[in-house]
Amino acid sequence: MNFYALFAQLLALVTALILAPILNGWVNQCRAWMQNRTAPPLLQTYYTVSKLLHKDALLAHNASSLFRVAPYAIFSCLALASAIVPTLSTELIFSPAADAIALVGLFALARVFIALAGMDVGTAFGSLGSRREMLIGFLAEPALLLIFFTTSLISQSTSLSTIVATLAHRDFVIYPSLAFAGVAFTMVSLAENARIPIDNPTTHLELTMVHEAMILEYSGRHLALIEWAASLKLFAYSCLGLALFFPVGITEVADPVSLAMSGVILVMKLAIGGFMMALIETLSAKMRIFRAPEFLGTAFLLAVLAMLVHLLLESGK
Amino acid sequence: MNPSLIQAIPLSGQVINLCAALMLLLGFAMLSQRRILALINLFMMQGVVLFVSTLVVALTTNQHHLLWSAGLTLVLKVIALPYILHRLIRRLSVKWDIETLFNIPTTMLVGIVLVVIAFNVAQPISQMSGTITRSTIGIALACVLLAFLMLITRSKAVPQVVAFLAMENGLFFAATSATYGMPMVVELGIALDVMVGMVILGVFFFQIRQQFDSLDIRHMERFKDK
Amino acid sequence: MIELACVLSIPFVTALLLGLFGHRRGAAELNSAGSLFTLLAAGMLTIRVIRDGPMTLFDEQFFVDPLNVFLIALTAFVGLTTSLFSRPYMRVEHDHGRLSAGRLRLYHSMFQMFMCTMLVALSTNNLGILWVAMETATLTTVLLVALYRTPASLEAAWKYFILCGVGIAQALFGTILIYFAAERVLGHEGGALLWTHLDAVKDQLEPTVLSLAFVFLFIGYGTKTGLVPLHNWLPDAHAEGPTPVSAVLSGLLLNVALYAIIRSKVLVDGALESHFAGNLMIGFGLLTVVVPAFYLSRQKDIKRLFGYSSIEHMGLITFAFGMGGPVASYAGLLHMTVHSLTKSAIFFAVGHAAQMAGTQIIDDIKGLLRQSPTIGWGLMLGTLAILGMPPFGVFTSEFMILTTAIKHYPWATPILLTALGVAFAAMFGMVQGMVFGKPTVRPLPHNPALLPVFAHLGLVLMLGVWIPPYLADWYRQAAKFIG
Amino acid sequence: MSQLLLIDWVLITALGWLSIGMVGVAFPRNFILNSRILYPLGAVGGLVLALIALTGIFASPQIRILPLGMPGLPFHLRLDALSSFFLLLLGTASAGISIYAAGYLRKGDGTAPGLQCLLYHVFLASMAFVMLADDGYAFMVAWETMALSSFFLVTSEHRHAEIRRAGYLYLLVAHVGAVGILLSFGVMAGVEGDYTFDAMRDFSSHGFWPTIAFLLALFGFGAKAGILPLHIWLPEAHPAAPSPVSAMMSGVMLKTAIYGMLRVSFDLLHAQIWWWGVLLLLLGLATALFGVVFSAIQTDMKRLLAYSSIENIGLIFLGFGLTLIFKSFMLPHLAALALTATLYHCLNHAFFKSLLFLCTGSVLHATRERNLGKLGGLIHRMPWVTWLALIGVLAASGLPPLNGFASEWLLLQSFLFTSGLPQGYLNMLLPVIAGAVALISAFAGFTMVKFFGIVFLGQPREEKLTQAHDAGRLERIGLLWLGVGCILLGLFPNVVIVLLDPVTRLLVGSGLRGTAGSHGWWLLAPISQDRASYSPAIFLGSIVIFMPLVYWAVKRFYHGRLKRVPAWDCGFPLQTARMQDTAEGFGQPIRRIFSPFFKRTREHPSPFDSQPRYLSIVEDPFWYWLYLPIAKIVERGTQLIAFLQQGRIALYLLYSFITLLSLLVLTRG
Repeated sequence: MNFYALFAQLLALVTALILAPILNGWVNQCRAWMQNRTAPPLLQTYYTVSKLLHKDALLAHNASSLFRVAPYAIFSCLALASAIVPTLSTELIFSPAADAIALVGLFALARVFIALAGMDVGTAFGSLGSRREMLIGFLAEPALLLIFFTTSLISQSTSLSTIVATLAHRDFVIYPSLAFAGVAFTMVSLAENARIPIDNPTTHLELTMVHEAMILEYSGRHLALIEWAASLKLFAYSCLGLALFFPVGITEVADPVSLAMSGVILVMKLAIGGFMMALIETLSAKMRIFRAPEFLGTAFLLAVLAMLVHLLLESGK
Repeated sequence: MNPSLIQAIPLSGQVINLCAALMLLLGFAMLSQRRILALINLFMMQGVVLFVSTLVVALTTNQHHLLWSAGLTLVLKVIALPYILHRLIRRLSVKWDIETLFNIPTTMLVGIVLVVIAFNVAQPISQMSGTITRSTIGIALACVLLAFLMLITRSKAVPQVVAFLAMENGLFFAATSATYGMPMVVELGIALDVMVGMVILGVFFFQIRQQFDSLDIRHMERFKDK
Repeated sequence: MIELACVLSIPFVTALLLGLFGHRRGAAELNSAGSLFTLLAAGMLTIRVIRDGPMTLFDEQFFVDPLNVFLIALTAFVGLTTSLFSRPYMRVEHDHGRLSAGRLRLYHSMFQMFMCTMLVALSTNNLGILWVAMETATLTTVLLVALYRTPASLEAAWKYFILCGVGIAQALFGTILIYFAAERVLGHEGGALLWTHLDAVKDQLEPTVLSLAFVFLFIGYGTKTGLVPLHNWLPDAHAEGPTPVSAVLSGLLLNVALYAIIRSKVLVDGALESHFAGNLMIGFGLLTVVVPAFYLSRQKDIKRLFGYSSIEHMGLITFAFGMGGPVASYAGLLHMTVHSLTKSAIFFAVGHAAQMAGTQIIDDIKGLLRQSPTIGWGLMLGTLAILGMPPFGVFTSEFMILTTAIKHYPWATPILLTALGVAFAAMFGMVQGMVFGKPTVRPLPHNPALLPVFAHLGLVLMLGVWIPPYLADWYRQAAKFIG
Repeated sequence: MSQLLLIDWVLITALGWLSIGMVGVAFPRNFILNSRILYPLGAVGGLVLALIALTGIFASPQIRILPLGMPGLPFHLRLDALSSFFLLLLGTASAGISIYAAGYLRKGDGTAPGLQCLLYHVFLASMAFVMLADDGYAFMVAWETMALSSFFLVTSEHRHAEIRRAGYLYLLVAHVGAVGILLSFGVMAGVEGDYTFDAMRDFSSHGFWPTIAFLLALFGFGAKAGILPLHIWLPEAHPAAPSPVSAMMSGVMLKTAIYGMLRVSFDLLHAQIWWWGVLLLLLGLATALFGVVFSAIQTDMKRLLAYSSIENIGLIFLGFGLTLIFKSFMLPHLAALALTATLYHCLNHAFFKSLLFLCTGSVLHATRERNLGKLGGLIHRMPWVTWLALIGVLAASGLPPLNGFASEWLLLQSFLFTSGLPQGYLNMLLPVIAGAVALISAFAGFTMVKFFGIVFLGQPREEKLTQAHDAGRLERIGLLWLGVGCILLGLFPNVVIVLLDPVTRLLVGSGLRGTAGSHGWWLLAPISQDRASYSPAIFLGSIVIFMPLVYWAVKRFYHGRLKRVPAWDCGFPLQTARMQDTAEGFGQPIRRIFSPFFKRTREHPSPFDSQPRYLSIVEDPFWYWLYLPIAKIVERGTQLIAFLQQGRIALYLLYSFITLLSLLVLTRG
């Protein structure tokens, strides 16, 4: 590992930590505009987080130590995840440490922790939320893995850096499989980030909540960490999608210039991506929880289709 | 058999053949007999025939131990067993007719078939038979099978025993007339067994009657797995 | 010479003594003592044979060779253990008033008489005497089966008597035929019924006559062995007689009848130069394995259940000898040994269990393990052993039989295995219900005789993991000699 | 023999176990002796065995012939890499379980402790002998002894009818399976009928015989492993058994079946046919899916774990099938990869599943309760068990950086590198199956969250749970052993791969040591680094660094103030513990999505019920589709045959008469 790699890694991490809440705010803003509402400020997430950090943490009597550990665990998992995803450069220290599968595992780890935390206090809504979260999770996770499989079949590797590198620096070939994979990925990331049509991040009607229901008991710094972690997750997913399906501008070499270059490109891509996401959320309506399996099942099938398409059309045999 | 052959056989052989024929006849008679006392008498007559044939064999092929067994037959089959049976019947007062499980004519027909089978089976033996009495094995077998049939068709205890003893007769006949007697030890043993068996059965009859107050073995069908 | 004389005379004398004093106290001890001396004599005889090989005695009327001497030893052993077991058993029966003193006398003397006939049948060289002994054995056991004089026992005894009597009659006819065929070769005084002589000239005997003779002998002795469809007397007799009698019936009588069949098979195969007898035995063996397996699951009476299981095992042994060859015959002999040991052990345990429960109905016997662990374990282990679970000896023999079958008669293997599987499902379910669960049984007034049970099971276990070398080559000789 | 070889030491250990059992049964009622001395001794035996096996893996095969057994076929024993690996598994797992059992054992009715001790150690020893056996007879003896001893252990609480039923079912299936194995040996022994494994290796059978042998072995070992549809005994027997025994059965005994299957299909049979692999693949897939779906809806914690064992066996068989496919297509390196994943998963499953079963044991002791609907909130009362169970749960749901993930990662890798098989369909099929594997492992996550959350988190659903006590000292040691094992196995995959190298070389003629070893202990890269790599050490390290950092930062720049308040009731004033999600509730979406899988009977309360009851029983369809029909057929057969036994003496005589006549005619004609 050379110095640049270390630098790039740190840079990627910091970028993630900084940009994530902004991306969240940006999406909300776009959505507000489209719905003719006055938009919250771009940095709203920062405000919320710092406000929560200043507040006291209220803890239910029944809350256990696991309940208190969970936020830190979730935050660090997702931070690590967003560090693994090649946002600016593909030359990262962590890239050998975790490939695509491990990344999915990391997301799953975070999910398990938040679900357990939801069940910990023992209110009706917490466990309800955890159940739904796990349901969505175990349907979304394999879809995500299958998407990765498609890409790794293309690039004969499961290491993210290699995948992105091959995808970014190929001479221009049309991969129909990637189209399917892309659609599937969008659906999965909507579901995973508690977005409409699966979940409504802004709702507080208990019976429709999923993510919010789990974190109902959290407050103060714990809630702050979780919010931040949520935005990190969104960021990681977006970057992942961009890196896989629009890998333009991600450098292989980690020298400052190209890093800055790719940073700019990244911001632009994120802006567009966030807008698209807001668009989707506005155009679609939230579905009943038992429609969710069908939704994710479709995503899973699309992913399978993508792989088959690859094997049929592109594997050359 | 054509006449020439009959000429070939000496008198003693002819007597034995006659006895064989009588045995068979008696076998059929027992098969068709409805009345129990008559049955016992028939059995006794079979014993007599057996005794005669054994005697003839003993005299022609002067084997002394056959004389013994002839005497044994006389004592056992002609005197002792019928006597015991008669007493039993008087004591148990079971003089009624025997109802058979199948009607008599069918039984007779089956009996004929059996005889045919028996002769057919015994044929090779008769071919190689060195003794002057050729067909006796076949007839003995036929007697055994007929007795077996009777055993199956009778539904009372006493006739069954008679049938059992008739079967013993057939065997005896085979042993003595066909093969000119087995070693003495064996015959004594056989006779002894028959005797003891008879005694035991006699005891049994009383037990059975006492328990089932009848000697109809159709009461004894309790053990079944269906 | 002297040993055999002892082996044969001790039981006879004991029987006479018991016939006189059998109702006095101490009869059971006398019974056991007699059996013990018989066993000692048998042991000496065995040693003698091991030392100087086969011999014929009493102007050739008797003989001992590897085949029968081990059966003699086995018979004497099982006789001893059974007499040991019957002591407390009969005491309980007496206390419950099911047996009068007179009946006890009858029981004791007939038991010894039965042992005597068994030993004669095993050791005689004369097919006629063999027949006589078998018939006498039938008579004595008829008396034993009818010991209780209940309607059920009388019915069982009656069926036993008629069916076996008729069967035995066929056997006599077979014997006559053999004599008939033999005296033309051996002459009149040439001991035409002496097995050794017959064996010597068997290739000159007339084949057709011998095959007919074998049919009769097979039917006759097969009835006593309990081959399907001649078996119908067996479950009744096992269920209704006193348990020691069931034990010796299963453990000894069936073996001896089978022994007679084997003897005649040797002759007939020698004469026919064909596999006629073998095929016959294979066919009936298979039938006898399959049919009882399906009966088992319908049984209500525990002793009846094990009666059917004995039939099944006899079928297996018959099948083994039918296949012939060193391995299969070896396995058959081994299976004879382990089966009679295990089955008699099971009957001992069952007898005590039935006395504890006061009934033989399976559904009314529960929780033996809690009430009396030793009996419970005895029954459980015995059943597992008889079902062919390693490390018990039954598994060894079944393994050999099955593997030989796979090699020579592959088509038969699935049939055998299905039957064994069905038997396992049926029997184990019932026995588990009896051994486990909440107890419905009362403890016994006298402490039960468990030495026999565990002695037998111990032996079976030993045979499962280690067969003593001399025993092994003894089996081997016998197997070679059966062919 | 001049000096003692390794195999002798293995034998000595096994005999040691047996003698421990003997001592135990000599003093059946002596509680202290049994629990405090003998079981710990047994644990020591396990450790010793593990050490021997560790060296045995790298040693050359060793052979012993005991003067016991059948005439002409004495017990042949053989210690090679494969058996050593499984002995290692046995030793390590049993060490933990035995020490736990020492603490777990209570004075109670049921089997006497001494007898239990005997059975338990006979069970251990027989498993060791299964691994050692080198001829059909010795194998069968050890195998059936294993089944018997475990049966008696399962039925040690035999007063309950359902436990008797479970035991009966278990032994029956085991016995039928054993018959299959015996037949398979018979086929492989061939015409010479020599039952030593050496002879089977040399005997080159051809045509369809190898296939028949393979299928028979699959039937036999599948019955023990719990492959669909022979799994039926597993969810019955595991809950019935005392917890250490269920841990032993699920963790180790199921693996003996895998061992046997490996032995047969790679060692004894030479040529593998590719569709064997496909068959195993599909069977494994069906089993895993079935297992995980059913475990998700269970309401009894041990049944839940039992079904999850079925799922893991399914995964193992998936890897197995893949190995067979690669081997048959002459791709030794990929075969080695798949086989490594398989064996690795065996080891991992042994650890985390035993851990979880032992945790349920402690819960059982503390609460006398197996029903998930009556547990909850135990984290406050029994923190030790809870946190160790958390390790097991994370491992079981295949999450990094624990061991479950490592093996599943390898498995997925071996699925992904399949392009280039001569079979076009396989190239299509395998990645899709990989997707299914992903689904299964995610599903396992769902199940495990349900298990852990409902048992340990939330509020106690019953009053008595507030008196629950944590595990005792010995129990903790056992749990710790296994938990730490889970973590270490997860952290150092390369070490395990190096361990597995000789085994894979023995079976498929290639190993991962060269490639995987080249990146140092911290980086797992089975093929090459830029192709796929995973480093649990960095992974865990970074999380472990990150968490305190964030914690410290928050504390440092803001504050650590904390207030305890009642939980927010969302405006519903009376929130009781009964309002939490029950096990049924948690499983409800699964019941809904996978409804065709189940055979369910349900009662919904009508709105007018005075005492509304909701009843929903979900049963195993195989029981109704497969087993009951078979039972019916046999029943019918008995009815037909029993018709012969009419009780009429005339009829009986007729039988013999007809037999006689037909035989006579037969001989003459």
